Amino acid sequence: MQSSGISVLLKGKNLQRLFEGLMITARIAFISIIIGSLLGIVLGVIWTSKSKWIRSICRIYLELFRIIPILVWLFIMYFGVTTALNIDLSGETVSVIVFTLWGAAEMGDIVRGALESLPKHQIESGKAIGLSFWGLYRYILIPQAVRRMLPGAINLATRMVKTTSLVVLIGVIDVIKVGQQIIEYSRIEVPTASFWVYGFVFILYFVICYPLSKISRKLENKWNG
Amino acid sequence: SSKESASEVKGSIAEIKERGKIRIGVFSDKNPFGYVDENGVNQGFDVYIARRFAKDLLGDESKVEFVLVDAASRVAFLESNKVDIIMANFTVTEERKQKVDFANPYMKVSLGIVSPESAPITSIEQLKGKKAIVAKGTTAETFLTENYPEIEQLKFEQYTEIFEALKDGRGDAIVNDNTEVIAWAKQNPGFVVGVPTLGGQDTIAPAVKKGNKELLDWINNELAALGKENFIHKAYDETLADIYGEDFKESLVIEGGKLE
Amino acid sequence: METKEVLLEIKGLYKKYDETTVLNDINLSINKGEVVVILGPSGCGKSTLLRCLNGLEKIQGGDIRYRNKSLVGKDVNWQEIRQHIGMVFQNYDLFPHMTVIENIILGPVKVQKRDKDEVMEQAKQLLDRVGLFDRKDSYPRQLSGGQKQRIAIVRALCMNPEIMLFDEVTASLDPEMVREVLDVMLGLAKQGMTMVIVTHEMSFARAVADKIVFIDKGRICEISEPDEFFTNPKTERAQHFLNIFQY
Amino acid sequence: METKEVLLEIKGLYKKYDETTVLNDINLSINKGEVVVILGPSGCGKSTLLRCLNGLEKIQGGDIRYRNKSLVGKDVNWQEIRQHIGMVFQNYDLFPHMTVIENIILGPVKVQKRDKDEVMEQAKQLLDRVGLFDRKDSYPRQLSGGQKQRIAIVRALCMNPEIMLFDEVTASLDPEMVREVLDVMLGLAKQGMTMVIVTHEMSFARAVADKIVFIDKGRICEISEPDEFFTNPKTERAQHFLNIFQY
Amino acid sequence: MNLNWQFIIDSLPLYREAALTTLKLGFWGILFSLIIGFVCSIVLYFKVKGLKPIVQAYIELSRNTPLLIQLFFLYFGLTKLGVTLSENACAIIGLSFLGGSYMAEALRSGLEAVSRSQIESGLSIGLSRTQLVRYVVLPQAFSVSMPSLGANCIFLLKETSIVGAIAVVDLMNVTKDLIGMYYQTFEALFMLVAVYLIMILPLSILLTWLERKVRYAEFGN
Ligand SMILES: Nc1ncnc2c1ncn2[C@@H]1O[C@H](COP(=O)(O)OP(=O)(O)OP(=O)(O)O)[C@@H](O)[C@H]1O
Ligand SMILES: Nc1ncnc2c1ncn2[C@@H]1O[C@H](COP(=O)(O)OP(=O)(O)OP(=O)(O)O)[C@@H](O)[C@H]1O
Ligand SMILES: [Mg+2]
Ligand SMILES: [Mg+2]
Repeated sequence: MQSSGISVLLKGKNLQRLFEGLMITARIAFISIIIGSLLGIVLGVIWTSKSKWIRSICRIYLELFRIIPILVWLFIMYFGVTTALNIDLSGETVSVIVFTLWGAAEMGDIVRGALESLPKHQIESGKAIGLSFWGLYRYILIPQAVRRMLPGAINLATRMVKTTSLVVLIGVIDVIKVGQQIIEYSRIEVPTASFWVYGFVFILYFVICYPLSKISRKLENKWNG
Repeated sequence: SSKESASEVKGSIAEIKERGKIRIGVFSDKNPFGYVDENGVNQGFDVYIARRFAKDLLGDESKVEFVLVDAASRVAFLESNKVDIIMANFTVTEERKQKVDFANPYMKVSLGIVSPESAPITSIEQLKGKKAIVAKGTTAETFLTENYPEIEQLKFEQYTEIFEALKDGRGDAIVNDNTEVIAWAKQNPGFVVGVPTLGGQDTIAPAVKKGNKELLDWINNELAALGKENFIHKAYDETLADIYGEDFKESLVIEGGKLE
Repeated sequence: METKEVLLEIKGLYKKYDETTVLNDINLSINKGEVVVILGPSGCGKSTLLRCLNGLEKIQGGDIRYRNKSLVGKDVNWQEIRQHIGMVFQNYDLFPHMTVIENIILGPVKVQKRDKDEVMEQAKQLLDRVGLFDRKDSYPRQLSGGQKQRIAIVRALCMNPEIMLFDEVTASLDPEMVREVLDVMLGLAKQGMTMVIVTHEMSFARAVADKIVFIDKGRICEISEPDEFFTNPKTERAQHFLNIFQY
Repeated sequence: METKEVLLEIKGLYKKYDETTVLNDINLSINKGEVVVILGPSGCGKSTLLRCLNGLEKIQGGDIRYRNKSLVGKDVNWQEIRQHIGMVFQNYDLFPHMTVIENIILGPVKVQKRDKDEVMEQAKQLLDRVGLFDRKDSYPRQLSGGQKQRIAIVRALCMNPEIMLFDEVTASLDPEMVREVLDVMLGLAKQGMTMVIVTHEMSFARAVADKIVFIDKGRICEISEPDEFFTNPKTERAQHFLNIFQY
Repeated sequence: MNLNWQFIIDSLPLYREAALTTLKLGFWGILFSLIIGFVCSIVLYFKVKGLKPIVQAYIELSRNTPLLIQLFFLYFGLTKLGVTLSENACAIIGLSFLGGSYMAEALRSGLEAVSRSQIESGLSIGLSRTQLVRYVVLPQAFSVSMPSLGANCIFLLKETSIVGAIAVVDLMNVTKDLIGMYYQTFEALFMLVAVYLIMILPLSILLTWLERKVRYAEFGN
């Protein structure tokens, strides 16, 4: 009578839809992680400035994203800013923008920490072979900072992947929402659907995030070894 | 220059026609009112009516873009011009009227209370000091908050979750649309609908952005026209009858946009 | 054939950190091919002096002239100057994320824009000379301290500098490693490299120096021939300093 | 009046890491009041030997006897033994989160359960002796390297050990700091403390040692009086080793 | 923008309640996270046989899966197995399950930063294993971990916003609710941000102060 829960996953296009939801999740997360990291590196470099002003501005930027929940940012950006500026951006684009800005803030802090933890004499010996300011960052400081910031960056990346579930509020259907749609649709025929669907989504997240932490551990060992 | 003025008023009929698509905000996880089926297609009572709107306005029922909304973002979607109409099981309330313009209603809701047979709740008064389980963004939530603030509410996002919660004994009863609780009680022995109707006069209606009188009038005319062909009844037969049966048709449907 | 060609000249140099004067009226000239060893108690300003010569510290007074061109003021192109004045530090400062050979060719290729193949050739020759040719693809962490310092020297040499500055390059090494690094420096001295060396290795100083400069509390107390300095220092302070090494 | 009372005796000690033998058939006895200096090239096993004496490394053969009690086997109470055998390391290993005085009294109070006031009294006396009484409430980061090492020595002394082991305690210090630390050790020697010292300071070794032990490649090559060792080493290896320090 | 101040004043009691809930959950979640993290990091650091793989698996699972689903399993799933926990209990367990792994990683890197020579000099003055951990290793590890522990605390406090999914009336839940019922969207969001600010800013300042306080680990040289 009641079909077994697991069959829900295979019914119709359900499986395909879940993967599409996952793709959206992954796309938002990865684009934001990549652009956010690049911006974060720039921000981190600027942040190491000695100027109190620049440091405070960077700090405030970070705290804005630390204190104001991402959900609020999504809301403000999607419903407030785009309307005020009279531009038409899709929910996904807005999500990418918000996540990128958030990623850049946190990444900037990580990069700053990594740069400041580099021994001062690395800078001096770079200077001593005549490297310019940019050369110093390009060849000496950033490559070393990247190694140091890896654990923090991966931590951030997995957090970003997991936080994408908020985008549903601005109409973007991520993998969890697809799961809920399936559960609700089948709630009468298959009351146990939630267990299987959530179980499957749980695994999907793990499949995305686990390789990230695995790679980071590998690289860490390689670079420290 | 007529083109310019057309697109200036966002959500005006001219602009919708120029766009060739009407954007309607619906739920994607409230079976049977607005949900997505196993093939990823929007379905449900609200959706069925929305398709007809598209057909009558733009000549083709595929010329609708369903925007999947969340209870908390329904008004924001309208206010920021991201949808033209909200048809997401939107209960008409005084507070909401200040934010959006409601068209005439197409559905009545009555609330019902379902509880375990072992500890049946037979009147709303009995719930005082107890825990009522409700779904967020539904009429029941608004009703209880307004009228019975002393009843503690346990609020979940999804219908599945409220039923799970009642089964797990996390609350004393579910307050929800009576159609919903009656249908569920039928399939789940051990639970009874102690209060089959409650509240009563709440209605569900399409909403447009405040001030969009043109579209509002169009919807009202459309609902009146549909009333002539008993279209809402047809919508009931197509989308709700399977779950709720024939019994509720008259207590649910509003035809022609007018309460009898 | 060359008579005294002055490469680097320091005139009335004056340096302070905040309120404390660290170098006070330093006058010194370094001739081409000369090896100058700077001695003095800890904190007397030796490192600071070298750092001033390489533009790592701003000075508050006096003048430094390289080939009779002043190195003081805003418009000095230190990037250019540093290609002629190489420096090696105490803490083997190789770049840990690059192999030995990458460390060495970075400056010549990226700063001096020289041809990579030609630089590689030179780097290999230099590595060979310090006995580390086979370690060219190692990473710094795979090397001993002495090896790292020899590479650091090669890295500076590969820029073809006219002067080399060494700041206690053996201070954190074991005796044998100290020896291998100092041997490289002795070799350079023999080839006529102009060098300014800060060291605490007294017998090495004596062996390598053409001129000993003794600094105490930011001032030059004494400039002498090595033999004279070690056997018969002119000032009491120098005498006192040398006593530290006697048990 | 005391004649040779043997405190520590090492018999046929044998130690390897994985497959490589690091110490091979070491035989040595250390008498009460004796200062033994261990010399040898880098990597020969000097540190390992000291670490074995303090139970920081397991040994694979032979015996170590302290006051004729074996220190080999499972049932040795190293916590107890280490109270009698103090050790000071190369990298000023004070605990950075404790003040100087807290560093010093930690062992006596927590391990030896001695009365805190009495320990404080002793600690202050010891601090005074090394000239650091006024730094007793400083944190390690506020001290120079030489000061830190002197505190580390005080920390070990405050446990009232019978033997002190020193592993290159001056290796990362500036000459003057080397001097201040070595002076403390010379003082201890004069008071008759039994010490085993690993050092690269040759003239200090010569001045302080009662006995020089020269190790090469994990074996003892030579045990001599200091004067004899430095002027006329018996083995060629020792000769070769001493040459490193000659320019 | 014109805010409806009357609405804000009316909803103040709701926000006060919710803030207390969030703080309560945050407090217990952080506390248990620290305990779990502490135990796990010790297991990892000392490579305790048998337990290490379990701890590693736990860390990977907890870090790489969303809290939302973890909560559903705790709340709806466990009941099927006969264990019914209250909303708050589930929320606290969920937060601790998530936070434990983050804290463990932070503490582990702190432990690993304590140098071998520190341990040996502890041993050489005769400290026992437990004394060594108590007096030498932990204080230093803690000092190194402090910045990331602090960041985790703030992260966990904010993660409480997810527990609305299992009907806990926290700040985010109240906000979404008010929006859904009255559509005073910006007022509700404004309150949310204001309350978070009031909670997180002092916490952030406290953590910065603590961080500075325990920064003796700028190892001497
Ligand atoms: N960045 C700085 N800020 C303030 N004072 C400094 C700074 N760098 C060095 N000093 C001070 O300047 C003086 C000279 O330092 P310098 O490093 O040149 O001494 P040194 O002769 O090289 O000593 P050592 O033999 O220990 O290397 C010292 O008293 C030192 O404390
Ligand atoms: N933990 C270890 N694992 C493997 N090999 C080791 C280890 N520690 C030391 N060794 C090896 O044991 C040998 C002796 O080391 P030890 O540190 O005792 O030398 P040393 O005489 O103290 O040298 P130095 O003068 O450089 O301090 C060296 O070859 C070293 O590589
Ligand atoms: Mg110096
Ligand atoms: Mg050693």
